[in-house]
Amino acid sequence: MDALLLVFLTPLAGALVLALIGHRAYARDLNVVFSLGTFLAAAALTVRIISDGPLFALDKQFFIDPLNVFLVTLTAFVGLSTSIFSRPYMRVEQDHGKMTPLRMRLYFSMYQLFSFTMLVALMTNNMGILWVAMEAATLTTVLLVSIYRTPASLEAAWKYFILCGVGIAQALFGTILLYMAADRVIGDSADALLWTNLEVVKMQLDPTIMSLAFIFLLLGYGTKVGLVPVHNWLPDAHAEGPTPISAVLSGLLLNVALYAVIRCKVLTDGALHSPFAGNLMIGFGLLSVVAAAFFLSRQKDVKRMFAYSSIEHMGLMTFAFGMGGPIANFAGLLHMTVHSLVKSAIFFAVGHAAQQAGTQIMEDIKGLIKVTPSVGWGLMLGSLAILGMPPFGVFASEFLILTTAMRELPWATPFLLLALGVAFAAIFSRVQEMVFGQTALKPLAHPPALLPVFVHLGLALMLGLYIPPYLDVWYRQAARLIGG
Amino acid sequence: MIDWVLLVIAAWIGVGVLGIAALRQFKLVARILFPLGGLIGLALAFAALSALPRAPEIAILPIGLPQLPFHLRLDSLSAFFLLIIGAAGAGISVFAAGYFRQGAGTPPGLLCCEYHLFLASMAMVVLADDAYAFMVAWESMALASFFLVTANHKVPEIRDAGFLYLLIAHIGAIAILLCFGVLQANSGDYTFAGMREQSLSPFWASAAFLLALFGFGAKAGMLPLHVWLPEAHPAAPSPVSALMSGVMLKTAIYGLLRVCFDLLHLHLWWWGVTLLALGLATALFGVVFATVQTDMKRLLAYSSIENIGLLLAAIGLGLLFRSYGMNALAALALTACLFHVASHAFFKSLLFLGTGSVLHATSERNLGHLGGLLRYMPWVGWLMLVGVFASSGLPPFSGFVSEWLLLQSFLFTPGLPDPFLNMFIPIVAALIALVAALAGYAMVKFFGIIFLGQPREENLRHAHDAGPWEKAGMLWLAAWCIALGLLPNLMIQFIDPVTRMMVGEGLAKQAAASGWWLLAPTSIERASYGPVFFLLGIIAASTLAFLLVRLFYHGHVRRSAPWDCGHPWQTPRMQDTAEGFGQPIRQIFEPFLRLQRTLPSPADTKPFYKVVLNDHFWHWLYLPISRGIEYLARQVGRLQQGRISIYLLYSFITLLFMLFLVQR
Amino acid sequence: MNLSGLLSQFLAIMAALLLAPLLTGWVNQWRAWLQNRSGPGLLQPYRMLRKLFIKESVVAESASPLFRMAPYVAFGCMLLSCAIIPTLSTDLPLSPAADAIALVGLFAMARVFMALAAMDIGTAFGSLGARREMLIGFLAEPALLSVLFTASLISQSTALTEIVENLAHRDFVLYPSLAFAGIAFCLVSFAENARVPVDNPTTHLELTMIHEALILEYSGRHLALIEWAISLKLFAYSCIGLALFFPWGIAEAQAPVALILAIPAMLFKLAIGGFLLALIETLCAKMRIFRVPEFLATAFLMAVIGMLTHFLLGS
Amino acid sequence: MDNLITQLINLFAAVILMLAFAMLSQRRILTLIHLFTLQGLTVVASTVAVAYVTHQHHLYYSAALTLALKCFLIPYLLHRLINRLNVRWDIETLINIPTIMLIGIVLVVFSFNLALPIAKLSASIARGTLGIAIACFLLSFMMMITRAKAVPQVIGFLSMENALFFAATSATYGMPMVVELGIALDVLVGVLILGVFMFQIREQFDSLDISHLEKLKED
Repeated sequence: MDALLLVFLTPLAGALVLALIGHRAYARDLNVVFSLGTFLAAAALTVRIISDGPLFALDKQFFIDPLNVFLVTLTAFVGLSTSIFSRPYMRVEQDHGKMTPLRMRLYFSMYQLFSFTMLVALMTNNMGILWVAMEAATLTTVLLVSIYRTPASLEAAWKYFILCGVGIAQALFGTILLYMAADRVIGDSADALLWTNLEVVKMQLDPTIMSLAFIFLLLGYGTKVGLVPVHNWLPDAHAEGPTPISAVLSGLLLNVALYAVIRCKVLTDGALHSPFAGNLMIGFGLLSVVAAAFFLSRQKDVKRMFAYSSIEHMGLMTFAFGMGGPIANFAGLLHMTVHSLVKSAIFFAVGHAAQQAGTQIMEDIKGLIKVTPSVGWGLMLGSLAILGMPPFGVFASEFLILTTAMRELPWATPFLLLALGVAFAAIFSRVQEMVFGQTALKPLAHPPALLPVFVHLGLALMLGLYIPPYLDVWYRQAARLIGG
Repeated sequence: MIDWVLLVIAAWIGVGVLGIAALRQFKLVARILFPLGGLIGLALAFAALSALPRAPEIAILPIGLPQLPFHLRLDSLSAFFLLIIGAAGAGISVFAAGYFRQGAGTPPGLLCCEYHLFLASMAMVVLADDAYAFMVAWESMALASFFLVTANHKVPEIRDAGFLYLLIAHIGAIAILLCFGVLQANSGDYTFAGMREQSLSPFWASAAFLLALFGFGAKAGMLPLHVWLPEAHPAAPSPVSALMSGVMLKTAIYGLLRVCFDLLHLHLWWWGVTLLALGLATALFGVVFATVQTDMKRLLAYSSIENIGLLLAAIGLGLLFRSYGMNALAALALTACLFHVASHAFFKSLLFLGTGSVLHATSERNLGHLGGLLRYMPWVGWLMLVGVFASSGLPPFSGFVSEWLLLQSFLFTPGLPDPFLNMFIPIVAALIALVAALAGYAMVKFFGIIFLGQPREENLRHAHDAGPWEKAGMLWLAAWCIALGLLPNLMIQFIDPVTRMMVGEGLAKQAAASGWWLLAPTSIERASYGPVFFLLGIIAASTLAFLLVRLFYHGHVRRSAPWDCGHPWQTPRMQDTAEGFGQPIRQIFEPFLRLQRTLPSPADTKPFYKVVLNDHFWHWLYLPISRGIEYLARQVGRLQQGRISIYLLYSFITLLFMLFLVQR
Repeated sequence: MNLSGLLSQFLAIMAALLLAPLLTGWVNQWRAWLQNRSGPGLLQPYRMLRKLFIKESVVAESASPLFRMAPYVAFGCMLLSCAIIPTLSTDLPLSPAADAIALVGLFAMARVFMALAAMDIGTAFGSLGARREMLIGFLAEPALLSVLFTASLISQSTALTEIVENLAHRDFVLYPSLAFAGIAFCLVSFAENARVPVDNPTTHLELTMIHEALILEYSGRHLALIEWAISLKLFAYSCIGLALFFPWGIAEAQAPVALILAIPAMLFKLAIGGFLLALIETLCAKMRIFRVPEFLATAFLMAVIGMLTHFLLGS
Repeated sequence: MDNLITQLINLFAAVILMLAFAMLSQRRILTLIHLFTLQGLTVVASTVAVAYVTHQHHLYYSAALTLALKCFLIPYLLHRLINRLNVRWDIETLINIPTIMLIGIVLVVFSFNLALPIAKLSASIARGTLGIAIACFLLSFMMMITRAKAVPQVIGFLSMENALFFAATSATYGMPMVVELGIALDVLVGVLILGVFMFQIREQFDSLDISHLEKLKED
């Protein structure tokens, strides 16, 4: 329990401290220290879960179960590595005069606050607090997206705010309806929104209300997941914000939003006894995968391109969870993990590459492998991993998803085949040109932080060949929990 | 035995890792690591050889997915392909020891790593006994070879070639994956053992077959999916081209055999016909394009397409026989296929290595700038001649045996119960004969233009012969070409357990019945071929003629200038060019090719003539697809048109739509 | 293998070696007579060979060993092919070493060697000849194979001796498929032996010559061997034709009397065949080189139709 | 007495819906803010009425919170904002107002239809008003879509929040207190951030016309 509290109190404390002294030179290191603290707390928590099993805290308002334990660790871990990446990245940005001391303070404190909101969203047992934390996560990142105050970043932030605000408002409506349904079964108490309670009585929840509630929740949280056609904020926000923020948005926030959708789906499935929720998710997932693939093939901006790739992968996960069943759910969870590892690694590499080139336009980034081979290889391997090349873990999950789909939903496979092919062509043709060939780029003034890139890729590689037993147990238990 | 094989694979990976450790130590990498890799390949070949007749062995590695660790199985089919990988790989590695040069570009250690990972992943592909392990090995193979292809990534064409290669390989891999999805039949059991247990309905079995055909066909270079091959193979360094063409393409054949004859129990006759037709089209297409090429490596690449076509046709015939329960004949067709797999592996590797030596000696790939090299590079030239003969299907070399077996199996089709097929198949046999003859044309052009005649450029006179490593590698492969051609029965003994595993019949018994020297797959009355006697006959007749002429007349020879037809200003450039040599074929098969010609007008003072040959498929299939995707992407792109009101409207409409759905 | 087998094998080889130039002489003689010329005499090919053997060989400076090897290999191939074709008897110990398909391979081997040798010198004519020779080859080869396939489909075997025994022993049946095959075979033989509608063996006109361009650089004993090989080829083709379409009179195993009777039978058939060849050559005009593919495609088509009729009309 | 108050709640609901329509058709920014304040007040009043009838004490707290936030703080902030930014001019809608109204009526019918089966299941005495809450939500959504300036869009967003709050009251008796607090905090922070944003946008583009914010797109 102490570890659980520490997990989100550390970033909260970090946010307060860094809000005051974030402009100092050592703030960069302090940021890493706080993230490390969070990660260590999460690791300690994980160790306890491994030995003791699920636990609750603060009057059952917070809990850890197989579905969120690995996400908590993952979030803390990616938060840590992104903070390590931020050090050289933000230093270069400061050198270029893009970051004033005030902005540095804002950046570091918001970064910690963002970790805090995500961890709360993941660990809370209360669907209401989940909503509050999701909204707070939007609010903390929206100022980070516009931190450069360029017209484009303002526009992106505005769209991010309004679209996600409206989305999240729909999710609130859904939560209200959920509460209404729970109210009739559990009674009007503060515990009626506790997920563990709801899960127990999910069979008795009223199907009419729950189907309505799920629509609002899916559309609401789905906006944050980046499902087509409510994805429009995503590429803009990813492309215009600082790269560390793109990394955590893609790697973590989308996961958390999808996590919220899954929690809601479990309840809806229990109430409805029909594949209604799954079918909706299949539809959205498939639409996202296909549309994102076509979006991908017209990109010029590297971060925008990988943002669309995130949409594609979130769509794939949604599709997997929509299909349900032990294998597809397992695959979806695995995909969540490896996608956030790989995608953040790619954004790290892209961040350094874009700083070297002084632009995010892909045509002007060339021959990375010549100037800084490590960045080049990082980008190349990361892209191959995200495109589903084995032995990286993304392939493992895509393997399971596609083979299951072939028998469960054979009509969907041609679309998936088309989309994966188009996405491959789109991404790889550009990455190859960026990594290979002649170059006019210059090395960076500060050594790039490549440890996170290769640690992430190494982990993704490991997950493709070996999944640790306890992780496997969690995945399987969570898959059973999600059912379908 | 499987432990030994795994040890060998691990050793390859180890050599690769050592390569990374010795990233820029050229001498170490070239003189020690590559020969070591060759030695390991040899060990693999021996291990595979001893595993061939044994019962299948199974191993489970502790890596993979939690419920699905890597299952490996060493049975006859995989042992046969391991033999090819090991034996051909050994020769190519030894050649590579002398081939890679120090200089800019990819560090030698990295190349070494990619190269050995490529070898190891190919071995893993044929060992894999579950879908996941197979796919991991399969894609690793594609990836390793992609990096090898793009070793010289500063050239935009090479990058394009690499991209096209990996794209098609990846799409094919997804199709294979889906095929496994069908085969596991929702049981959640991805092991091949589990798939063998399933009994699929004809619909699903056909779906699996078609997906496998698409997936493996993409890798093999089957007709509409062949476009990457003539781009990627020439782009790669020569040992890599040799590995890709000689060995990697065979893994696709392996996959097709594995799926069709091991994992699927149902065989429908139209599968065989489909394969036969596609194979034939591929072969014909490949050989016609090979004859009109002007780049030596492209010519060989197209020739690989042709050979793959023949292999596919053989598999198709085998399937056809199998679907009618004629297992002995299916075994004959499959023996032809497997024999050709071996023979193509060796002669095509040999030829690609030879082009590598030529490339090193002359820095020239264009046939129009080569010529007369037999005098300056006798080793390479004569060894290549062996490959050329094998490739043209001339007796008594290895290529002829497979062709002979294939034609024999075609001649048995009258036994088929379907009259329509009975009529269809002789035409196929005739066309196969046409393909074989055209292959001879292409190979004469290939060898004649490079090695014979006068050097077309002055600097060719300074070309040097290959180094000792290169010679050794080529010698090894050439020895295989000759040995396979002369002792086909020996090879058939090895193939026997494989066909026995696939269709329950084998040729070894009959083949052995008439003596080691005589190849008689069914009975000696029906057909027989004795390559040793054949060779002895030719040699005896030629030598006798030689000796007798010496004895009775004289052996005096006078050297003089060639006859110049009374036109004393002959230059080497007056020789027939590569274009000229291909011209008759170009004329006959004009509809096959997409010709773009620029002709000079009679009044031109500086006449200029240019012909560009293109692939119809590129214009009729790939460009429309790419345009279609571009169009769709443009349309989809309109969704994201910048206006926040519109975005809100999407959300609004989606909400209303879903509410409307739920209200009903 | 036994003594009579060895004897008939030896006889077959000797007959081919000795009679092949005679056949050439016979055809040339008839050609002359049919064209109202007085011929050079039946023995002219032998005299020619002797003269060439005695003469000095001139080899181009740029020639490689391949160039000097080629005549021997071509000669060896042709001799071997004559040894496995049942000319006199079907009891040939060498015959299992090569069946019909291998026979075609043997011809291809000789052709490829000659083509490569022609390209070796590096003159314009050499490679021109090689190209044309290969052009004819790639169409003639499958056509010849298809002809042989038709025969082997009827007799259920690709072994030449089996085919001949089978065809000779059947009751007299008219095979429509063999008729097509026969036409195809004739067309192929003209092309392969460089006879008139395709090529003119006596021409040295640069623009039209095919075969002569190939051997333009050869002289002396090399040329003699090549000429002999050409005669052997004509002989071999004639014998294949006779064996396939008129298989009567060829001796079988353990039949020494028949073997002796087979010689006159063969001589008789060859004489008629040679006359017909000369007649056709006289009646036809040589076609343009660009027409040759069409001519050979017709042959190929005929052979394929032959096979099809075998299935259509049954056997 | 309860009956009377139930009728009163229904009356408030009708007023909220009317105000939503009024906001949808309003062209002037200042009036828009006034209407928004009025809507907030009505929501507060109806919450108090429900609290009074059902003796749900926490509803009083949330009513007070809403009053402070939606009727005083936010309108005050908005007023300051438009004074500072000097954006008092009339606003143009993207579609003409009669069309909007027609679509609005269709939406209301649709929401009533939608709410009918659910409302029956509600335990709240204000359950009849759930349809109105949904309608208000959709109308505010419409308003956000049809306005081309930043401030009205924000007001639409906030009025959506009002509708949600009203829905919470009418479906159940409000959300659990801790959630209410969290929501209120988020709304507050959101408005503050929006305020910051508008200054930044104004600074960058010299205008609050969001048609400037259409540069990021696929071309």
